Amino acid sequence: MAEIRLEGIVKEYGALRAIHGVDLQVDDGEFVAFVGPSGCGKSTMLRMIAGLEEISGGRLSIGGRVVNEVEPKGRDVAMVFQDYALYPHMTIRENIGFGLKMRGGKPAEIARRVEEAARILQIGDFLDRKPGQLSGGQRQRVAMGRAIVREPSVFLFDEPLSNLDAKLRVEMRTEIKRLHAMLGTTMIYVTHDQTEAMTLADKVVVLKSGRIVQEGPPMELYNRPNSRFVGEFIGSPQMNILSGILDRSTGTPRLQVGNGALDLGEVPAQDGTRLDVGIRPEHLIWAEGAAPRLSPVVEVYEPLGSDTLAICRFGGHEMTARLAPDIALRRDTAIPLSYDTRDLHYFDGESGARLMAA
Amino acid sequence: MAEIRLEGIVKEYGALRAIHGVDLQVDDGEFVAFVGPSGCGKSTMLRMIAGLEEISGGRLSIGGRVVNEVEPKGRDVAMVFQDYALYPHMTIRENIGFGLKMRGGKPAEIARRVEEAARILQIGDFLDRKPGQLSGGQRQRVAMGRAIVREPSVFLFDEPLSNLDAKLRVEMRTEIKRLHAMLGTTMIYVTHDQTEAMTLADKVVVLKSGRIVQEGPPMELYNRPNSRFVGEFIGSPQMNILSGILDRSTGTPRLQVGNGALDLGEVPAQDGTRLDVGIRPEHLIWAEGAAPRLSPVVEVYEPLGSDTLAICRFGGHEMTARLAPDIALRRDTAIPLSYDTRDLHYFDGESGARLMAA
Amino acid sequence: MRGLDLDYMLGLVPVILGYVPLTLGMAAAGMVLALILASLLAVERVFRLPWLDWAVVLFISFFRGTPLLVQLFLFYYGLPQVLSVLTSIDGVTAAIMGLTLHFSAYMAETIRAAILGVDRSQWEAAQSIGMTQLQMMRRIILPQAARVAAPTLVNYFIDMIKGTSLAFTLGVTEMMGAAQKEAAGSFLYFEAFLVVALIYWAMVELLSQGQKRLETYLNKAYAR
Amino acid sequence: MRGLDLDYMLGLVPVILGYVPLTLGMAAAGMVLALILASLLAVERVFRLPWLDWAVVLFISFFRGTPLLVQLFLFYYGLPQVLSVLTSIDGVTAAIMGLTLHFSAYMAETIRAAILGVDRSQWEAAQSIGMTQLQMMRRIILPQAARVAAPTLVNYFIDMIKGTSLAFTLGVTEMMGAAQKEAAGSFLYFEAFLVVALIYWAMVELLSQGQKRLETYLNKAYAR
Repeated sequence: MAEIRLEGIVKEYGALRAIHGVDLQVDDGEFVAFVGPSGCGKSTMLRMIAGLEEISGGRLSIGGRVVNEVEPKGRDVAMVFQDYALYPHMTIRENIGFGLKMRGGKPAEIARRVEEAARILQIGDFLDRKPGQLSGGQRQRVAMGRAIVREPSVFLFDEPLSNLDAKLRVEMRTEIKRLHAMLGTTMIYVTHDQTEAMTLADKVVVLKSGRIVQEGPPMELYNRPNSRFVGEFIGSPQMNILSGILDRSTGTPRLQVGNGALDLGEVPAQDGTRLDVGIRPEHLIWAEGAAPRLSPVVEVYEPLGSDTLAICRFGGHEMTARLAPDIALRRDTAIPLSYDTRDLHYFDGESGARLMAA
Repeated sequence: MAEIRLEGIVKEYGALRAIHGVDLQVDDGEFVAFVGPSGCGKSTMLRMIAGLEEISGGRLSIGGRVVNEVEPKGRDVAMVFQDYALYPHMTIRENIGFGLKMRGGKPAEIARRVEEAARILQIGDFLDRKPGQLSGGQRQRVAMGRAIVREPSVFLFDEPLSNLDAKLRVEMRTEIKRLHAMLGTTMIYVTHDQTEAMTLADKVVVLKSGRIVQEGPPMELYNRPNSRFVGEFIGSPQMNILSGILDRSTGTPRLQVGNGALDLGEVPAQDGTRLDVGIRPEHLIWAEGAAPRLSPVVEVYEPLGSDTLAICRFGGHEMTARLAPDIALRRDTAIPLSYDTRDLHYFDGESGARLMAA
Repeated sequence: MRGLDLDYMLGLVPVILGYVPLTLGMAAAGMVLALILASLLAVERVFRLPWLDWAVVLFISFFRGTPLLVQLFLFYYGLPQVLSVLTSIDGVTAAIMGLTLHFSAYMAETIRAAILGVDRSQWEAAQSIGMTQLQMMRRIILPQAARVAAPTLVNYFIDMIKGTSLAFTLGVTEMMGAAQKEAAGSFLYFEAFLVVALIYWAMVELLSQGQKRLETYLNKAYAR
Repeated sequence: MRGLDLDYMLGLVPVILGYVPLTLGMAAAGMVLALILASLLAVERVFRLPWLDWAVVLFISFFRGTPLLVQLFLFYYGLPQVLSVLTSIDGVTAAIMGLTLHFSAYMAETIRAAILGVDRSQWEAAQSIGMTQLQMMRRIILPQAARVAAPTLVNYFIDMIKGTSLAFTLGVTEMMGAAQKEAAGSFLYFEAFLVVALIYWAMVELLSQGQKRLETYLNKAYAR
């Protein structure tokens, strides 16, 4: 049993309030990612759960027990740090076993558990080396080994992959996901990278300025962002946003943007409302032959191999379309695009909140 | 006229040969990317073109003139460095104008050209600040400004984006592409990131151990890699490779892999040959209903929003399929996949070379 | 004016070398005592114990802020006038005391910086597996800080060896004192002091080489 | 044994303060000369001119490898015996000369490290826009190196001020010499040396504060 409950959690640094009363439930065995831009409070939240940062207000419970005042070691959590925090003067074996040794574990038992952790993480070959002799990816594995060996009921990850290069990051991401599948332990994972959050977590928690903006399964956030902020933050390439005025004069709702107009679906807003309309790059469809809904001009295009990104200009906005790689594009040429109005997202032009049908 | 020709270019450090006789033609106005893993010699090649590294053998010409022995300043090239190399004790304005000043330019003319470069790169607001006060992206713009202002006939970029975070990297990538479209100057761009190379360049040059492995337009490298190395290096997620034995006993060629078999197309190889067969993640198609060609077991899956990556196990190999986001996946469950045999790549099991029809 | 008397110099070498043990002895004693004192001062400066911190700060500031020569004179000629226990203090003891106090102030700052230089996440990792402050200091922080501080501390040891020459001003017959006495008879001051200089140079060079090796070794073993 | 004679101390302060200009003057002269010499040595060490490099290495090694006291005795008492031009050298000149040579060796290493610490790409960027070696040094490298080296150089200036106390051993009547003479009359050695110590302390504290501000300022202006 290691569910985690945050009730009205507040963090203050003197007069400055960094976390504004956060409520959150993390189920036993769940993998939750905290994601948001720098300064959103995601690391502070994790450090409060770890016990490395005092809680200024509210109630934190782990496994049903309120732990606001409990020392880090008493919380049965293990943390993996961004810079690994390996002890450079100890071998890998000593690094992994050190926590158990400090708790007075028997040498034979420690050795067994270190071997077991090393097996899971495939670091058995390095056990007698020092951290300085390992690569970044190997060090990250050791840092995870040090956490695993303690068999905690909660793992806390603080941007564990951000010091690795792009390729290794993708590999280790999959490793962590496998690890969770194998151990089934509750995990909280902090990252600024929405791709990591999406691919790893059962539940993604998007934070902004010390508040939860939205939480839910990755695809729910992707398909139904509750604000322009989440819409733009989640997904890569970023969601296109077109800002304009809702025009119902012709019967069907349209967005007046620049000197063009876009067909909209059923928008729960009145004529003349300022509107931000979002559409994801993959929902802009090549409409050769058919009547295109819009014809933006290609500024540059970027072949990725599996797809090609067309970065276009339309009504004073920049927009990106994800197109099939075999479409021939030319700079400064208009391209025919269409979309399904059900793929549009409508946000309030002032508050950025998603417009919901009444 | 600023085409660049490399003929049998060699670089030796004492007894060690780093570049093994490279031939390459860069046309006037072309954008060429050098890409490869670290240690492949891509930076050395760029530095030889810049004149910062001596050429041990062969002939380098820029604009029809052999420049092996010409000083850097005499080559009419401008280099943008990875760490920006801005002068911290000078303002941005001084940084950008310094090269012109050293060449004895008139103050009014320098001011005009600095303003022009600042306008192009949208850094006009920072001209009187010091580099220490700018963000990474802004510094990178200044570094480009310093190159632009000299109006060289060739730009050389040495991993200019590798110190930026993922989001900014994508933005600046587009900026550089726009810049090239605007100036039309010959550019050579070194990177270890295949996405940057693919999206930016007219021609991608893949290097390995001091030799050119393949060169060509991005999509040509993507669609027809001449070796397993290029196939795996170009494209993200990586191309899946299945190693096995070619079996022609049943009439249609098949690949024996683990205790399964895969249908192949026309392979220019004999029965019993060791074969590496490549297939890209997006060419593995969901085959619900139809007869699947293979049914690998899902180990983990990663929702990216626009697609979902299924990382599966098949015949002792790990393979990744890029699937539509609305397909429901479960761990440890077999999924029905198919493919078009025309999307398969055949590589020699020993040399890794692409097998070509005779 | 005149040439160098090389024969005289050669003859002087074994005489001066006979005083090397005294020089190294004073420096070693001072080093050991200063290391202990400096570690205590540094740990205090890290934890900043109330009511003690200001005294430590003052101590460090004073001994860094005044010349070693002045400190030695104060201890040897001055302090016995006001502290009766010190009445019969001899020059060697006073020199060792002075070197200890003077260099402990410098070394405390080095050790403190090395302790604070250990990544915060190392403290936190240790804390989260439930070590006490003292365990952390002993098992995690000090071993790492020691490696960072070691090259600088060896440098201070070299400075201390050079510093022992000031014991001469307290009337101690160490290398300089012996050379002075010899030269008083022969009147060959240049030769005598040159021999002293060359012997110091050789000692320091030897130690510097050792220090460079130590630094290379630590950098390699300790790459991150 | 006895209490402190505070009245005597207070009376002594203006007397000793009268010698502060001499102390600062010697240190300032030494600093200016040492800066010039050290810059030349450092630039040589960076470019490693053949036939000169070994001499510079030897010079730096000797003056770092022997005690300042020994160097001063060698110059003041020894060298005039073999170099006739120096026969009538006075203590102050010898002290300034000794301080200059001694500290230039240390400062050369600091400046050299600062020059080499400037990123290689800065050299290359300068080279690729066609500057000469000398232009590069003057316009790009030295301005940056100076900022890096400045705090350490100020530290050496502080050390130099403390080092002037050794001029006392050459018979120069500076602060220590004056205190010694005063105390010879009153026999209040402790009080006299304590006054000297406190005045040194005050000077050094003031400079240290200035140095800290300089460092903060440079760190801010120079963030990368």
